[in-house]
Amino acid sequence: MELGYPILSTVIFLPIIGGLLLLLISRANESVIKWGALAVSIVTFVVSLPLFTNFDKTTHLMQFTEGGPHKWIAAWNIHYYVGVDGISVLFVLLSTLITILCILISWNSIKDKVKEFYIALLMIEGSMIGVFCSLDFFLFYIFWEAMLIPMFLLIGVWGGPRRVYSAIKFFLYTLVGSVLMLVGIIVLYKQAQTFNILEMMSRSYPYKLQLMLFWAFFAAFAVKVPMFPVHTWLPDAHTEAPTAGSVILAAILIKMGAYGFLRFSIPMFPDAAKAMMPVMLGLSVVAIIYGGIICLAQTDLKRLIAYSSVSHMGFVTLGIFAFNSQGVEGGILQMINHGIVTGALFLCVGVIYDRTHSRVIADYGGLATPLPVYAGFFLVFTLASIGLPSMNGFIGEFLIILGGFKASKLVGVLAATGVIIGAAYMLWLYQNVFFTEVNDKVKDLKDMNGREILTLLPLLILVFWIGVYPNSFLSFMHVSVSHLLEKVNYGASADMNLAQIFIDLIR
Amino acid sequence: MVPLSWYLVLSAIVFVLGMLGFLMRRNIIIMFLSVELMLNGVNISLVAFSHYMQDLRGQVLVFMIIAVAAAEAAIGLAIIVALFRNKPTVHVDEMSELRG
Amino acid sequence: MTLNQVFFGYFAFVIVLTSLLVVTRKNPVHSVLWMLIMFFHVAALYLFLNAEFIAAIQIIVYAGAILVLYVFVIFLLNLKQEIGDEQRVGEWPVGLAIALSIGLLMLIPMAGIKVGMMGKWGVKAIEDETHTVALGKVLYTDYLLPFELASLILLVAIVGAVVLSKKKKKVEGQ
Amino acid sequence: MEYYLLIPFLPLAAFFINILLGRKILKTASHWISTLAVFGSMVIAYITVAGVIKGNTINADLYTWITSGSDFRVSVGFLIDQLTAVMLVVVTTVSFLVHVYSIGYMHGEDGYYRFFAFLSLFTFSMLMLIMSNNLLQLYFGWEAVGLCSYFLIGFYYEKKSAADAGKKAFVVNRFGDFGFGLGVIIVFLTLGTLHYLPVFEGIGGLQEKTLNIFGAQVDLITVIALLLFCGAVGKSAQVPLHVWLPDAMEGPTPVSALIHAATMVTAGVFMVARLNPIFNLSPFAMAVVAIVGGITALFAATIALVQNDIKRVVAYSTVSQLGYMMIACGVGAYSAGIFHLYTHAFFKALLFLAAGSVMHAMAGELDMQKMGGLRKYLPVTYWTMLIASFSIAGFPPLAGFFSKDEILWLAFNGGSVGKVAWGMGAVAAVLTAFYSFRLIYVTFHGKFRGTEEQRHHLHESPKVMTVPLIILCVGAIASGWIGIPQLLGDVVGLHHSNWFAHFMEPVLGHPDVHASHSTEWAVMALSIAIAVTGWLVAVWFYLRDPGIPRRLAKEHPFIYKLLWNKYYVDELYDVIIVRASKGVAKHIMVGLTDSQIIEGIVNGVPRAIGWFSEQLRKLQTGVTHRYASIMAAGLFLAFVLMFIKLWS
Amino acid sequence: MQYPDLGPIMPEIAFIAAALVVLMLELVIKRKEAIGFLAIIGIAVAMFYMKGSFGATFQSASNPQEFMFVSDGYSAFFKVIFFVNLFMSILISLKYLKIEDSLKGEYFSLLMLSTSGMMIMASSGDLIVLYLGLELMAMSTYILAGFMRNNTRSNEAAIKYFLLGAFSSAILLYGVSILYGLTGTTNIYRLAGLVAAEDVHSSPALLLSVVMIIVAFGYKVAAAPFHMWAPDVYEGAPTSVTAFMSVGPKAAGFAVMGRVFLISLSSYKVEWTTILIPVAILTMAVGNIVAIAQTNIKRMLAYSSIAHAGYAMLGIIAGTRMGLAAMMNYLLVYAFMNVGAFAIVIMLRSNVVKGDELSDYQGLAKSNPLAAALMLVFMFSLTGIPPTGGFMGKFYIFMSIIDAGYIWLAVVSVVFSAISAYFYLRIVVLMYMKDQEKVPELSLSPALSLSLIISFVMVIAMGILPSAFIDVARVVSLIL
Repeated sequence: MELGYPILSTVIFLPIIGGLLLLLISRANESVIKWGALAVSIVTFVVSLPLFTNFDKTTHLMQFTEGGPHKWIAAWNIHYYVGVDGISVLFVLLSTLITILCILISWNSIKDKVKEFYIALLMIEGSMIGVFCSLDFFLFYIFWEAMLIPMFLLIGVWGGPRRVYSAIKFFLYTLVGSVLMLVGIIVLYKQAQTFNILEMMSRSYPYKLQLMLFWAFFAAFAVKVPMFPVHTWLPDAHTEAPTAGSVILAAILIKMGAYGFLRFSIPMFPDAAKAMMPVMLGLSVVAIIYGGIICLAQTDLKRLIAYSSVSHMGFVTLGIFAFNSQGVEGGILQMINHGIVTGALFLCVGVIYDRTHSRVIADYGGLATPLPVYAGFFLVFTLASIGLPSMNGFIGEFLIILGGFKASKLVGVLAATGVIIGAAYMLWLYQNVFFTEVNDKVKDLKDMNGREILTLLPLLILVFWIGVYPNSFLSFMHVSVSHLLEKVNYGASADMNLAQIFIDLIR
Repeated sequence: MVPLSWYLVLSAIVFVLGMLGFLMRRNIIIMFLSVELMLNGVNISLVAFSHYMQDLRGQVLVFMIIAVAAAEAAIGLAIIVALFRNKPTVHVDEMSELRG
Repeated sequence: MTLNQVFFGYFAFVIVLTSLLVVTRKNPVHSVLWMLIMFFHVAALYLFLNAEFIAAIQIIVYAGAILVLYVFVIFLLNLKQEIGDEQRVGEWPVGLAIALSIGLLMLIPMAGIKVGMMGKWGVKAIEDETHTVALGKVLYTDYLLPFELASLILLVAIVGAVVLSKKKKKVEGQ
Repeated sequence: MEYYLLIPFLPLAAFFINILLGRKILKTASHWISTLAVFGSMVIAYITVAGVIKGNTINADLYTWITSGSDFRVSVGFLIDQLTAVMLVVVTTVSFLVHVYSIGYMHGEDGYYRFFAFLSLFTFSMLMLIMSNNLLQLYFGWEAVGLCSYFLIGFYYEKKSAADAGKKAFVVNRFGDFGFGLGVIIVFLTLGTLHYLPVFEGIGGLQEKTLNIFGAQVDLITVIALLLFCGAVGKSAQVPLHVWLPDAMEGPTPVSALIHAATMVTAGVFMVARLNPIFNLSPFAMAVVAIVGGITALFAATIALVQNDIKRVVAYSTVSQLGYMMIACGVGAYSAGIFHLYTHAFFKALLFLAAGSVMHAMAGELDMQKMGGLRKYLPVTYWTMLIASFSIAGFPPLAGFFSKDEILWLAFNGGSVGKVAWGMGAVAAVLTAFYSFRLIYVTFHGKFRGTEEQRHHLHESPKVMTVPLIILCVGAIASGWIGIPQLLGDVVGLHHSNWFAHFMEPVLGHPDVHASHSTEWAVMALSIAIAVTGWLVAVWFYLRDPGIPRRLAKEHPFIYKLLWNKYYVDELYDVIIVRASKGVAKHIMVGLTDSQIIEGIVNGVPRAIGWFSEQLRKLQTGVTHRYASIMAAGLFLAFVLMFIKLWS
Repeated sequence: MQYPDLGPIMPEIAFIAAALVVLMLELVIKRKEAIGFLAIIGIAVAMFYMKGSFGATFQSASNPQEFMFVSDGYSAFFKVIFFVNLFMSILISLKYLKIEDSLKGEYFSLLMLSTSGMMIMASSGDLIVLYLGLELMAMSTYILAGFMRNNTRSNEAAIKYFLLGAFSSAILLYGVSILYGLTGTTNIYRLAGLVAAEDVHSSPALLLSVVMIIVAFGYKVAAAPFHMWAPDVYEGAPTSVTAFMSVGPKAAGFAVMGRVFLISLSSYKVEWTTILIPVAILTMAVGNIVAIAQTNIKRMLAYSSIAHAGYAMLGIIAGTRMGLAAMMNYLLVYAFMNVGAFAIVIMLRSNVVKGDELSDYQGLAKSNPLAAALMLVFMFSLTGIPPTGGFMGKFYIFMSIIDAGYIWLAVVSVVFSAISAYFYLRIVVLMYMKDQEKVPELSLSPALSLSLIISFVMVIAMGILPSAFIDVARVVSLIL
């Protein structure tokens, strides 16, 4: 555990400081800026690797903690306190990895305001990691909101034709949600007299308060996830954002909602969460099916993938609110999976968008002939998205459906239909883009170059790594998740004699 | 002996008449005069209170109000003069360039 | 009804009447003159209330200084033409209604006020020292700060009047 | 060193080599890698099978695949027992032959490397499927073969119909897998494990347990069995999920032979057989299996009667034969089902490859009506195909006869459900013989009906294609001899009458037969009679009086149209699933809920605020009186509010 | 006769003396920028004396209870806000007034006199002093609003401000007179005990008085529905004066509100919250909603300042020490971010461009990325997005209001806060996401840059290390 440097602070602030240093570089030196940003992101990634190797998987306690007793704002009892456990550690790693890929994919596609772009990207990275590491609720909220600014700019400045509308929509949507959470945080603070997440978790709150706070937090988290009726910012934001923006949105940002449920809503308001389980499961199922079917009517490449995110995130929330270890672990793993796969799909779309500047599915067709390598990559990610065994999507979805079924038979069955729909729209997409006759517009396109292959390769490896040997990731979660479930008063006993309980349920 | 309430009712009436003038008249000068009326209403009540409470504080305040009223009149009339140079009207509803 | 009350009735009547005239006359000069009459009656009321000094400055400052200023300005602006115009704003009934309702609401509480604690400046005490001295004592001891502040306000008024009403400077440097 | 691991992983290695190096480096030499790899795994498989025959079954875990929570643990592991051994033989052998055949057939195609890569991947997946020792790995193989099938059907992806067919195959299979997956989940939730042996041990304890589905109490094992069977319905193209298989013929013919005849489509049968301890405990599920099998057999056979596309006829015949296998499983005669699977692999692969040879000669032509008289141009093809047809029609002593006869016999014995299934099977058998020979006669006899150019082009296929045909032909003749019924005695000298059933008994058991020998003789005779009848009718219709079919079609246009259009099942699905869901997506979700309702609120609130803003703005007229009045009104309202508060 | 101790009031004396010196020197000094510099020295001198003036009251010899002037931490905090406001306003004025051709020495002395009025308000211990301080501040501001006397818009702003200001003072005085009549005193601290007395407390006249006082203060802080003057005056007044007005008088208004409501009328809290809560909600609503429809940035910022008054008022409604501290902290942040925003507005005013239309901001990020970035920070700070000071300010306010039990009020105000993002974002959108039509020429000056640097640094510092500011606010809010 002794690393010789404060790893989490380094990972959080290195990109931020790096971004600020970029400010000093003259606007004219575009290549210096790019290489600088890349270097910063790579160093951050390397620095974050000990999180993977040195993580102690046998404890649910927070690890690599920093700054526990050090007060940041003494008056409000706020600390600078960071740490990770089995639930959050993987997201930190995912964030550091994805940022590198985002920088690589933007290398040639961003031509305007280059400096600002990379600064924004690094700022987002820092705040994203901050969100996952914060053990102080206030700190968490700061990072949570601070991320909005660069993201807003990323969509609005470098996005597609309707970027302004989408950026504002994204911003307001998420802001409305998170301000309600802010009120919730303060009410919670009034109860607990601390912002320390661990201490907040160790208390119990009256049921009515729990219920109220659950919904306050729900507003923030559900918008971010996004859950069913508040999902409409997502297609717009994903579609209009530049590739790097879409990737970050899909891979990391929308995970924060689900992460929030796991980190706050469930352990702090276990009774309310349990009471609201049917609602949450219901919304998740609706998201799965609705998000899936609506994909069938999309004509825009990115929009389709965006809606598919709604569906996949439905799986995530389903797993989380199933309140059993399969569901929750599946949910967490599925968050990682979705980050990898959807991130990769957006990267793929970025590759082709750089060449054609079109997102309309009908503008493509037969791409597999001129771009076989690209087709191969896209295919793998498509299949991973469908949830084919041996790829990562399967592990997550299977565990979630298993967990969901355990929680409620109907929910499990309905969620499983999502798998069918997923195959239908993704294959439809793949067919229309890569198969059938070669469209004249794409006849002369060049296949992926080395940089692009390098961008996608890590994700490809991860797809199979998780698919074939998921234990190297699942093992991070076991202890933390079972601890979480014990808190919900459901996990421990239920897991031990599961078959019996199921039979009891069956009667 | 005149009861205090008589003075107070009188002051209220004068105050309200001043307000009435302020809300109804479009001539700036008359609006100023209406404010002076309102201030006189206040003064009447203050002096009356002062008298009935055997305390001079109210009269000190009246003294100050009169001084301020003088200053106010000076500034207000200066503003009117400045305005009139640019736009020869004293009708306040014609000054609605700034709106929305 | 005592004599005091009769006198009060007269003054009150005139004050209200002239106030009404002030806010209703078309010609601002007439308004100012009605106001002058009103000020005299108010000053007389102050005399009833044992406030001779206040009564004096009511006449000296209000009637003598402020109103004269008004008259100056009115003549300066030369408002002949304006007198023929409509004198009330279009929404005057609204203003009327609001003002009257406020007035109605004010009357009952105002009439019912019971005064607070008694001070030491009873009629006797004032008569002993004369009102001017009494007020002067208070002003220069307890109320020294407000007194000084009032002077500052007058200074601001002077500066303001100069700044605002100075004639347009000849454009410099051309 | 567990040498058996090489069986699946050699083809996998071949896949990786081909997909990475094939396009740029190996190019036309790609087949070497794949073929050698498959040959290697075939050899090792034979060695392993020899071991199994000696009684050395294997059940070992490779590594723990998924763990979750304290209870969920699934390994990647291998179970090689008698059932697996049979499948190993079938899969590796047919796969190897198809690889070899493909060298000739696919010569010069674009994506040559790709074809072999996916063929290897398929072999790997199929081997993983059959060698798995748990349900989840089975599911992995299950999906992976589906995936390879998707790729290979869509091999000519620039053709829209091929791409569509691949997608259809995948999605339709997903419907089946939906049930299968749920079945797996319930198995885990009730038994706490997914490994076969503990599951089979534990399943007995679930008898009498029921599951509450929307208030109805349903027998738990029946639910599990039926859900698992859903998977089999999809994969083995049983009614009503059979629609993908005929379309799958868009793929190259070797693929049809390997995947859509010999191996992958039989995975459903394999699965039911593999899970027989579960099915055995649920008579209802068994009955469903038998009836679905019977319906499928009959249904597909009727459609095959009128099709003109040579590969589609064979494809429907495959569906029909798969129905037979299901009948067998449904009546508890698993070993008979597997036996038929095994013999079917040979003659059906042969039929496809031969059809491929015909296509090869006809430059890709598929319509039988444009062929005719090919006998003299393609002698090897003709003869091998003819033998295969006799085999499928059930002429003794060919392989098909033994396996089919056993199924019919055991079905006949299988109680009332079995009787019904037998009836359907028997009718289907007549039809089978009929359409098989119809195919032969229309294609190879009579006059050539194609274009002059095609006639010019006609030639027998190269050795690399004909040799596999011949080898398979040997199989089609002789493979049945290891399962000759007890009734006939130990004809071949395997020290055991019906050696095959005996061999499979440890895994699959055997149904009790109570009927007398004379009944069995009668049924067997009937089977032969049926086959002969079908053949004779075909001879009459297509050699003697070729006008009959057209007349029949004219006289019964309704039936003809119904059959020609495959009972309109595709159209039905198109309307109730494809169009409906797209319509819902387009008109309700995109058009209404998302854009009108949710976005209506999302954009409506700001718009309302904006409107409100404009209105409030108008209040700000710039006239001072207005401002003063509002202030005074505020004052007044505050008074009122205060008084109300005070006196309330 | 005893000579009163001038210690507590020394900062005011020093500052007013400086103002008078500035007024005199204006006659001799030709370079008017130097006068601005002198004014800044005046601030420094007053700050120097402030150190010694803590914790004392200025009172007469005759009656120790009748003190007029309180120099406590509370007032000192507000004085710092006023000084910040004045200092920044002077910095941003210099270049601007030159462009507008209105750079006169009186300008600075009026700013200083107005500020001294605010200081007196913040320190007043007696309603009479309060009134005079208020008038001193107001009169100077009336003049400043009409300072560009050749400009009809400036005239109009001045006349509207003046008329309504006089109207509201009359109402205030009426309220004060009733309070005086009911209790017999005008001392803020003594009132507290007297108001609590049963017969005063239940008197309907007290209601009348409180309502009138609320209206008058509401006018000063531009709370709805007494805010109507603000947009017009802010738009018409010289931009530098607008910056000054939007912070100083507002802060002064809150300072006296804090003192009067939480000390004199603390026993009457239930009643005045009945009025203040709707007023606060209405203020936030009007400010945030009407701002959306604006096309003039000064006007938009005017509505924004109305909205911010609503938030600050929540601190008063909370009625606790925490609420007060939150309000003070908020006003300090607001001073920096608002003046910062106005500094950018002023920067855009050049000889050719008026610079106060929203469309002038189009494409600013391209032509002047630094200015755009600063404006971005100020806009996000005004919206209340971390890690800016604006967030910390709002957070503290919400915390205090929730602590006082008004959760629903907090919800309402956060929703309005989210709405406010819409119009602040519009500026950002224009700067960053629209193509530019013309390249705005910026009028930079060292003073302006300095003010921008200070406001930027402070906005960020108060967002990242708010502890110091909060602690001070907490300590000085001890008046309760």
